[in-house]
Amino acid sequence: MSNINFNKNSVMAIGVLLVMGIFPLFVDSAWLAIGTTFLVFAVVAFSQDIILGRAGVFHMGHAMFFGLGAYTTAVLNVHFGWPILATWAPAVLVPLVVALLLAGPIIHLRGDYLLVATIGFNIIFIQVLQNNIFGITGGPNGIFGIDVVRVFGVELFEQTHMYYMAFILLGITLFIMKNLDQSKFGRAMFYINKDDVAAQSMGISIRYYKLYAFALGAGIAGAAGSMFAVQYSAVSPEAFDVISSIMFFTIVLVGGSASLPGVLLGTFVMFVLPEVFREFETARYLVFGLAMILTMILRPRGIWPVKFGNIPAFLKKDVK
Amino acid sequence: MRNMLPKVAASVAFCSALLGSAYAADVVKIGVQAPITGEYANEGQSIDNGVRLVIDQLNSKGGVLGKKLEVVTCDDEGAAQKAAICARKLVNEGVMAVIGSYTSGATQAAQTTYYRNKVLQTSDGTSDALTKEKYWTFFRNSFRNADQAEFTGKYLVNEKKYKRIVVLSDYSDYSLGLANSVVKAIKDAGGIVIYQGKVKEKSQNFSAILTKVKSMNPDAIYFSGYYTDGGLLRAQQAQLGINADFIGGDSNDNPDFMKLAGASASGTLMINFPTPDFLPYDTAKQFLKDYSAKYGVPVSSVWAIMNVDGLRAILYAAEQTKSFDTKTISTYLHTLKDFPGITGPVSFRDDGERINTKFNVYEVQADNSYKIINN
Amino acid sequence: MDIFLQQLVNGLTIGSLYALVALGYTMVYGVMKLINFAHGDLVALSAFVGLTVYTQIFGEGVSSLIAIIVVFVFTAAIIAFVGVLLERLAYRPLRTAPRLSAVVSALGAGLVIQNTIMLMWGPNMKIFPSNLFPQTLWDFGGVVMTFTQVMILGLSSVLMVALFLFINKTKMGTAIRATAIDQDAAKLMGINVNRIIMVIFIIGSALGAVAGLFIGIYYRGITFDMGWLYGLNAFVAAIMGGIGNIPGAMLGGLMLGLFNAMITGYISTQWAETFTFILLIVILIFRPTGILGEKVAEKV
Amino acid sequence: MSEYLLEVKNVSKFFYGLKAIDALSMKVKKGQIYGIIGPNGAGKTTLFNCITGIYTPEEGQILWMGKEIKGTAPHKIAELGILRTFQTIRLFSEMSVAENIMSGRHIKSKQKWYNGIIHTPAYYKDERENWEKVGELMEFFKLSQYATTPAGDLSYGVQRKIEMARALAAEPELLILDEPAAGLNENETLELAHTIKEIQKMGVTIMMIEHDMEMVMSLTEYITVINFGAKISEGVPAFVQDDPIVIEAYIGIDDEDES
Repeated sequence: MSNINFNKNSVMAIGVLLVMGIFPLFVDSAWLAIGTTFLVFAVVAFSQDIILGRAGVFHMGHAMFFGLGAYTTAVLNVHFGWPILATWAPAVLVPLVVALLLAGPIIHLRGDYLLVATIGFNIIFIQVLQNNIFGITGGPNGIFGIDVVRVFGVELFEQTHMYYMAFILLGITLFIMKNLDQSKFGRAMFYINKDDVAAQSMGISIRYYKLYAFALGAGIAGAAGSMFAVQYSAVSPEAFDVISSIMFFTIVLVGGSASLPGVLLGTFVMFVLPEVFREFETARYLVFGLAMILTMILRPRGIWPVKFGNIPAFLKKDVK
Repeated sequence: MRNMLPKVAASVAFCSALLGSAYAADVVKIGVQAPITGEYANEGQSIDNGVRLVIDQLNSKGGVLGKKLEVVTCDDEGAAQKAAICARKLVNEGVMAVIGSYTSGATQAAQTTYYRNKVLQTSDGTSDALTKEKYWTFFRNSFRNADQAEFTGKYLVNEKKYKRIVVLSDYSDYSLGLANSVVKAIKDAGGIVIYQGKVKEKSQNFSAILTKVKSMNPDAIYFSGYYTDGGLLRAQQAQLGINADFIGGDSNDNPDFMKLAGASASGTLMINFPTPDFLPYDTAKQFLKDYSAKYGVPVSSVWAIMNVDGLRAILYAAEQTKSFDTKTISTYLHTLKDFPGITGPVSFRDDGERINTKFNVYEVQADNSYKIINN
Repeated sequence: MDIFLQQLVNGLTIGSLYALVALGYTMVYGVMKLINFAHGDLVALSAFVGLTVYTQIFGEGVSSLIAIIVVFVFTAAIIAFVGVLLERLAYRPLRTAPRLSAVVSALGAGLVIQNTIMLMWGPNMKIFPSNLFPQTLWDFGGVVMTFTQVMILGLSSVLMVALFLFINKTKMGTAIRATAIDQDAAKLMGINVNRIIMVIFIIGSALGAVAGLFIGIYYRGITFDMGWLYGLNAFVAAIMGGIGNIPGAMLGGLMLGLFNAMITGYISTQWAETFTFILLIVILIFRPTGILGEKVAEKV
Repeated sequence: MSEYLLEVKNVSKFFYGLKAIDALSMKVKKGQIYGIIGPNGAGKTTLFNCITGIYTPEEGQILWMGKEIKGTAPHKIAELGILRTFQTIRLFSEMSVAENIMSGRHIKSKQKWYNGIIHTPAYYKDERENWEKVGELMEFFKLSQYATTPAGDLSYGVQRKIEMARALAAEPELLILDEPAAGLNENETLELAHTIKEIQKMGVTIMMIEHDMEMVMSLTEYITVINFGAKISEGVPAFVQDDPIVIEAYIGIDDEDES
């Protein structure tokens, strides 16, 4: 084992990034669109994983933060004429602040009670969008005609551009995930998740780290939302409803909580495969449901479970 | 396990390459973007069937301008986000024109993509917003909400002389837009709207809002949403003993409305474009006969036929201009006058709006048949 | 005043449907600590099965007491069987797995049931005949009640009282309560936990089936995906009352129905859901385990 | 500044109206090994839970270096320097031994909030120092060979050691051990006693609950005996050992004086 472990992960990560990087050269624009959405969803899944897989908070309303990012970009761009680039920071900050405000009062709730509270937030969010609050969310049909990204006068409107923007976003997300895992913040989340009483007794504030997870997760989801809005040049409430939240929730658990390859694989299985099997039409969700049950029975910790023991090489010298 | 991801990714890339391979050039592709599954499956399947019927008939006569036509269908489930994916998919398939979708929301979500890729689109969506952008690629084969609303407002106030009107809608852009226009039209005609409310689609339990309506003692309830909710609203209205006429907007016009409303369906008024059975034209009768013969069921509603008319108009324009160039066809269509459609004469304005529509008011009879009561 | 009473009747009717469904959630949760996300879809399935049983055995247009009894008993039995099957296939293999794995399995099972309905009955709305129950209508000085409403209120009260007595007064009920408190201890006391869980699924599913049939008969139009709507509302009701607590589910269901009717009637239709969830969240902030839920002290 | 590190004054804790601890008082001096004994169910662990903030006692005072800490959140108590082990081992069982011990470094780590997102030179220094400390502790407890092994896969005795290493990683002032010898064999118990002495030499004050009388009597400097939540005796081991009340309490409910 020893320090080869690090290299194995890196080789794998580089391999995946390489394949994803050259993917556009081989496919047409429809698949490129699916590929782009895959990248965006993977980012959302990772951000959900911070809250659910790492901090262990039963959070089933994540599509809300994804949607907040998307709507922030859409509203600022369409109604206030901000260039897309300028909306990126608010698209991260708005969900982040909202996450702190909403999660604050309910963070002490136990598992399932918190789960239904987060579903509640998501449903309220959708109703706010549908009721066209302040006349800026565009009601049930959402907001159309979102601009493209312009950098130094160059318009990035082609599907390939979208793809690589999403690709970079995923890269940044993976970078953050890696940094999180190797910091006291990421570790604290795991400790809370595995045994909250022991974690507290080690001086870890449950509230602080759960909120930290919420804020970070919401911020990343917001960035993904902004990308999503630009990709489709439109946002509408149904993309961010509870059903989507359940999808992100499931992606993490089917793939493997807190496992980077697991979550990536989960996104692939839950989002790309249904697109591949579109031909099966109506039966596909039936097969899909069966697959969810089977996966959990055969691999209760997900397809690719997380592996702990990510410690510096010098500590492994005595490991046999 | 470690190598699985790259492998899977590579096989996906391979599959997609196959999917995207080039097609023979002597085939012209027509796309159908419609809700084949989901809530509006009924309508979506009818659109698909109708389009395929027309194309089959044309192909058996040698196609159009010597080229065979091929239909490519994409299921948008009536949802905006799926519609956006469908749009890219159909564009990628190289379709010349897209028929659909059924709902305004799904149509609008796909509109920009078709426009950017110079693909013609014709839809029965009635939302005013669809022609707002004035895309040269878009043609509405039905009518605007605004036209229907104007007719409705005048009819309710001037003909029926209602004094206390309640207007209900659901949350969809279409229904809400129509309701708002109707409220305005009623006011313009000098009438009074005592309450405007919204119901949640498919929520089934409308007794709370109807009880509230009951306390206002209305003489007419107008509903701009879909038949799935309209039928139930009518049934629950009767249960609560609210003595008011029920007037449904065009989307209530479906046989299921009568089933849902049960005994209380009788006496309901509906305002719509002529329904299939009432189309007086020979082409209509022939088409409906062919359709029933081929699929064994009648067309679900007039909407599917409107879409078929959209398709026929586009192909007619192709024949007239001897071209499949979408810009050429579009230019021709923008001045099209009285093309003999199944749903009546088809004429377009330069913003893609179908003009000169005529509305009917039907009263549901005790045996659930329709009787035209205007004119 | 009559408007208020009418809203009360409206709210209690829908509320008792929620309560019936919520009982299924709460009983399963009480014993297995699992949110049975497939429960709402079982309710939907029951409406479809009921419709088919009715039209196949009696044909449309027949309305008799026997028809009603046969439809209810037959459907409840089928759904109870499906419920037991569901537990065997999707939940039992996961009893020792991490809790969330079972939740995903439940979500998958819901998807399976929903799409089975769609494949068997089609994606379009199916409609219950209007004459299964007499269309009788009573007007109590402006407050209208239909025969169906009376049946819903009556039968669900009877069922709830019966369940309450069963849980509190019978040996099996005691065993269920014991299993809910501590499964391992119950096992040591010689209680067959598998059998208890089976009973739980039979009762929960059958109650859900009754609710599903009432939804079909009362609202007439049924769609393959309607389970989600009722499932979510009932789940919220169960949480409000304190999930795992049987009187809590009843209370939660009725409260939710009433609150919804009053909000819609007096405050706003379009913000009704928002108000409902704000109420839920406020309840949870002040009572983190629901209204009747007991605070569980963590053993350290 | 009080001469005592920890003072428990008349503390009472109720569960559902029943008194789990009844007006308990005790004083722990800096550098002591302080023993708490008593029959099962006497309220010893409840007392520890009150000191470490998991429970808040209804009555009385808990003073840490003269300052009231009753009602303080558990993680704040740990930050003050009071660390503990658990009677029923509570490790992060899926995580490696090294990661388990690293959790004790949490309060000593100086990483800033943004270090969870981006790493700075200060972060690398801090991270390295903390892992080195973990390495030292693994050597001290002879755990180095298990560095990457999931804690849950190891034997009971090793798990006890990990728990102690984890608490010690936080460089506590006061280390609270809840039945550290439970489930250990004779050799392991001897080793444990030696380790506890070593820890004391590092300047750490120790409070322990233990049933192994031999170990308690040989290790501790002062003992409080609890029965039914109340103190029945206290004093140096030799005194307590011969106190008739204690003998009576133990004979009355004689379950395990040797194990």
